[in-house]
Amino acid sequence: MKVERGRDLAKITWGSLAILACTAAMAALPWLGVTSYVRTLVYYGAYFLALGQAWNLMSGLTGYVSFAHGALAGIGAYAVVLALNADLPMVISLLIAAIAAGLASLIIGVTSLRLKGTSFTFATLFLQELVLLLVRKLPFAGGPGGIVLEEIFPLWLPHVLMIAVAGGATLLVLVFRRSRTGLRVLAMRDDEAAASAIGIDATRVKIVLFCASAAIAGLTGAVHGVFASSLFPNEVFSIDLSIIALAVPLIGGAGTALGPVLGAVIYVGLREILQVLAPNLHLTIVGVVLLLVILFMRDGIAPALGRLFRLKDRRGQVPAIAEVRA
Amino acid sequence: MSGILTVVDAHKRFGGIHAVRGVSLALNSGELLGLFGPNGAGKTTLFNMIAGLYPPTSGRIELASRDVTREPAFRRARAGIGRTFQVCRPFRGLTVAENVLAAIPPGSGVGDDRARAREILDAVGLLPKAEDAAGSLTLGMLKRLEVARALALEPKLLLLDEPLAGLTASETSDLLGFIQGLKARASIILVDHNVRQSLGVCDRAIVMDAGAVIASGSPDTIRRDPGVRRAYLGESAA
Amino acid sequence: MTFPLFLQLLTNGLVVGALLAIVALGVALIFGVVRVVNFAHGEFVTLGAFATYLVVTQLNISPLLGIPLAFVLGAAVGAGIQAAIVSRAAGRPELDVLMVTYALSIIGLGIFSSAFSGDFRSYSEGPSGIFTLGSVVIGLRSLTVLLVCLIVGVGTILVVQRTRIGLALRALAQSRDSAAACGINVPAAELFAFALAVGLAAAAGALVSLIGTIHPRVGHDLVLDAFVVVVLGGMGSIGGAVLAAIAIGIVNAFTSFALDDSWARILTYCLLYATLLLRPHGLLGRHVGA
Amino acid sequence: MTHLSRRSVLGSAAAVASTFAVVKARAADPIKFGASLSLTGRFSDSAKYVQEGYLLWAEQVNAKGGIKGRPVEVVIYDDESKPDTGRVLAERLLDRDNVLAILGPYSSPITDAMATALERAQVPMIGTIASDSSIWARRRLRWTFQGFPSSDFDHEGFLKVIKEKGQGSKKLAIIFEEAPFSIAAKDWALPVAKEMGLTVEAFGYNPGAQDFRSIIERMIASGTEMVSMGGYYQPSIALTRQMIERGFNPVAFHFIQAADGVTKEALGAQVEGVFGRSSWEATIDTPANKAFVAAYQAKYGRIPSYHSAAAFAAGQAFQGAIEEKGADRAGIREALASSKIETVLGTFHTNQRGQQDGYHYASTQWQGGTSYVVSGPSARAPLWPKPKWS
Repeated sequence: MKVERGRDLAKITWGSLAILACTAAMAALPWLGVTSYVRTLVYYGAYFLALGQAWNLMSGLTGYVSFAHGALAGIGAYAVVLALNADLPMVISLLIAAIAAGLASLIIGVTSLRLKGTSFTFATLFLQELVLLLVRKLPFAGGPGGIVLEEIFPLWLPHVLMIAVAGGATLLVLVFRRSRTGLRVLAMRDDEAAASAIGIDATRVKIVLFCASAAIAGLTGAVHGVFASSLFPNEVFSIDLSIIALAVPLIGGAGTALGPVLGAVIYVGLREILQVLAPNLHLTIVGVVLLLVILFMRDGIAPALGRLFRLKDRRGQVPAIAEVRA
Repeated sequence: MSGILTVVDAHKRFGGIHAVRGVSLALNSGELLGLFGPNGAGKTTLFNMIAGLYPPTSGRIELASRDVTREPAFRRARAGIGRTFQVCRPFRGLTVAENVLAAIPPGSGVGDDRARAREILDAVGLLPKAEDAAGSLTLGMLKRLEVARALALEPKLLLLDEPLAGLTASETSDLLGFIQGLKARASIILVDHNVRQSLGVCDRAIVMDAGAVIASGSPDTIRRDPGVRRAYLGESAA
Repeated sequence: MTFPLFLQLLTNGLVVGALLAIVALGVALIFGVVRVVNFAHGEFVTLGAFATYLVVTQLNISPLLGIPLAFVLGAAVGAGIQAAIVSRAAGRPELDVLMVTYALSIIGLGIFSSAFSGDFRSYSEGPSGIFTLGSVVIGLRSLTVLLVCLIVGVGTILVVQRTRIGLALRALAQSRDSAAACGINVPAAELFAFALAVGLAAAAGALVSLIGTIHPRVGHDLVLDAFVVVVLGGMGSIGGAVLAAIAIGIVNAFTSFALDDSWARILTYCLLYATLLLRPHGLLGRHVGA
Repeated sequence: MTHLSRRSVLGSAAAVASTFAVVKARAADPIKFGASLSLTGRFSDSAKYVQEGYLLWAEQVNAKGGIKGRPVEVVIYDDESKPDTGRVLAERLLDRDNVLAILGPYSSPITDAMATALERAQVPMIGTIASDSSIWARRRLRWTFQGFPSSDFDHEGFLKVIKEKGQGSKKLAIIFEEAPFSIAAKDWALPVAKEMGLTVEAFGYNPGAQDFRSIIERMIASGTEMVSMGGYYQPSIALTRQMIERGFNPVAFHFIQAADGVTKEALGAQVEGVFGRSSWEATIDTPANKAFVAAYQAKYGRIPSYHSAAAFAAGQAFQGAIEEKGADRAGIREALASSKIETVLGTFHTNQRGQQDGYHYASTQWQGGTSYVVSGPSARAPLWPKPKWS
């Protein structure tokens, strides 16, 4: 057992260092003379990764599928623009955005997290629509015309911020899923009844996780709000963003820390390639990739690759509880 | 010897857990076989393999000389394996009569099937409750309902998974009497974790522990078996 | 509000609610029997709408004939998809199964968008004119929709409530293991349920094409409302979904009249969250165990 | 009903043509323009017409020896109708393709998204189909110009017809979508209509709405005589059909998309007497317009839609700007901000915020199966009242 912990610790340490190094390198891009096209791609990669990790923290670890992460990011974007326009400093504004998204997540969490996963999924699915309707009706949120950030910030600011959020979220998932609570949450995903039996307050854990996950989504949306600087409700609260938030970790490997990184790279790459090769089929192909990964790789590309290269580790492992139940 | 069920060297692994380790058994027609063992002995796993909930990792299962090892549960049910569940799983939203009707092979006509369902309900003493929702029955009645459902299949083999669990003393003796009466209709395997309770009604018995058979034979042989005594002493000490 | 106006709004709401009910019935059937939230259900509605559009405009067939054609096409496609794709994910964690239908939805949306472009299409063939009953005015197209929904809806409910196949479906919805133990052919029953539900969706699509415009997102938009209704009706309860659909259709007609349709939708969603919080088994539902 | 097959064949032909234009890049230092169009997704259909207009313009310019002797090249990508993709494509067009200026995308949100990137990079863009002038109202855009008649004036033409022909009809209903352009148009029209002595009611609906029955009941309840619908095409058709089904016959009915040819397909004979508004008509009798229509018909085999005309006009506006101030970004910006440039849409001119004030809508009406211009000199007389639904 001790050895296990030791190896875990080493993994966490090296993983964290690698993430920090990557984050630093990516964040330094604006000063390294790469073209703004590459920078934009990296920015969007980080944006999707941050969203994906936010989703991963909740849905990847608990198995409760959220369709609300696009809307939560949208709430963050709106909050940051309103706060900055009210002349609040950047740090406070970002904090407000994270809190706003966290509070919104409580509505879903409290209403549906006591229930089965399907209820939660529905509750998240409708949040999108409800927030969109409300925002269009609220005068202070600009109504249907949306809102504009009065000050246009230099591009390096959202760039650095977004990469920091993406790196931080990845680090958080890496450390959390190997923590005591994290392991319990994973146990809960496989068998909630069993997890309750060993003394996990499943509902509370889920609500807290969802709140944290929403705060990260809100922060991500806020940074993107600074980047985009002009928000239309129909675009900010469109289901597309929620799809990306779940496609990125699912393709890469939901419930793992590094899977979404791979997922974000694949997603952005695929999109750019298809842009030129088969613009008409982009949506279809993303769907097909998602379907194939779910049907044939189960837990995503990263774990599948891991199994391919380290077959030894796989043997003698304790079986997944789902298998036992089957 | 007319064998109803033959299990040959059945194993079941769930990943690293070896739940059933090479169990073989044979059941003759009209026989009531007791299957005993402490919790976690592998009884239910063996049961589920026979019923077809999942296939064995290795080994063979034959029903009346027909290899059913790889057949899904519903096909085995049609071939004549009726079962009850340890934790009752009635169709709660359906009426008692509909519960039984669901298991009657679609036959001559809906009217005939309904009459047949009532006949079976009468046999288990649930006819007065026929139009009630199954969810409203007491535990003892639910157990009978599950038996009725299994009987509707006109089974060659009845698998009763801990039918006595949770019942009061009088319900227990009622049900045991009822089960004995069923021998005329089908061969039976009766699972119980408590040897003493139902050994008396069995023609033959098998005792399992940790996935393997530790004793088998007539009720008397089982009673005298030192291994069985040890297993049960161990259980009660724990 | 005058009484004629009341009746008119009631009728209007009924048309919208009836159409929604057919879609929701399919969603509830699949959810109840196959245990799958079919996110691709809307794409099957779109399929029916485009199929009808094509037979009407290319083959000069009446849209009324397009309704059974769409049903058959939908049932065939649904059976194929259930057998080839959805059944593969059976028994896997909820997240996986959810994502399978979700991916199917994205694929369907992509295919429709690239095959038909984002165009809004419609045709003027088929019944036209007005039917007046007392003070209530209803277009013949809407009346057709209402009647077809009534026939199809009652027919489906009769199949589920009165036939042996229906009994098998209801049994399966209550307990999978017990159903198998009762000799019910589980894969076949699931296939039947899925095919029937998708057939209904496609038929609903044909009806949508009759009274609305046809575009790649037409079903996608409708199915979100169907999900609302399924939750309100108690997830998986077919009767609950139908009642909730009709209720929502009518209530929305009145709230849209009194306020506007945005507020009507906001109120619907608030009702939805309140239901999840206070009556998670639906507005009318009792607790039905697994 | 050859609508479908015709459209899809042409769609693929256009896609091939655009690739070809990229490959064909000539050695002689071309002037490059970039465009991000919604070739897939919600706006794909109309965006293809825009693409056709851009390509035709480039072809025509090159056939006449280019702009100041330099050939023109248009690089087009697909933004899938998503603003985020538009942002990436803006960077791609500037960085990888080194375009001089941007020909606008199809929808307003994408125009707005790209405008942010272009403000930073200081690259001029013409919002080709951006009728929504709220993009320029909500913030100051220095590098993006509206290249389409402003949506603020959506109801203007119909109000003019009422003024001339109204014959005592007083009750007007304006229906608007809860979208900025539609709200702005309603806000413009309300005081004007009141000043005309009309009683006006405004009814909003949710974007994506299919069901207008409740609004119709409200109009009937309040005795509405004239209806002006300021939303998108699809809801307009839904509204019309439900009005027909309800037997609600206003004296006059206008919806802003009615002049589209597809309206007739959707409504059949019921289209008779419906008013619309038009940013451009193939029948406009100027030599430049005639040449454009002829060239388009020769290339694509049908009458161009206003999308193609606006796209062609955007190209012409850039051409005029470059001819006046040279092929540099600041010069182009200056010309677009102040000059008057003749295009097939009319006289391109923008106000201080970059909003179009040179182009105007004409009022149209369906008469005998054809949509005619019914405002301005040499126009046909409008049919009033509208014949009842048949």
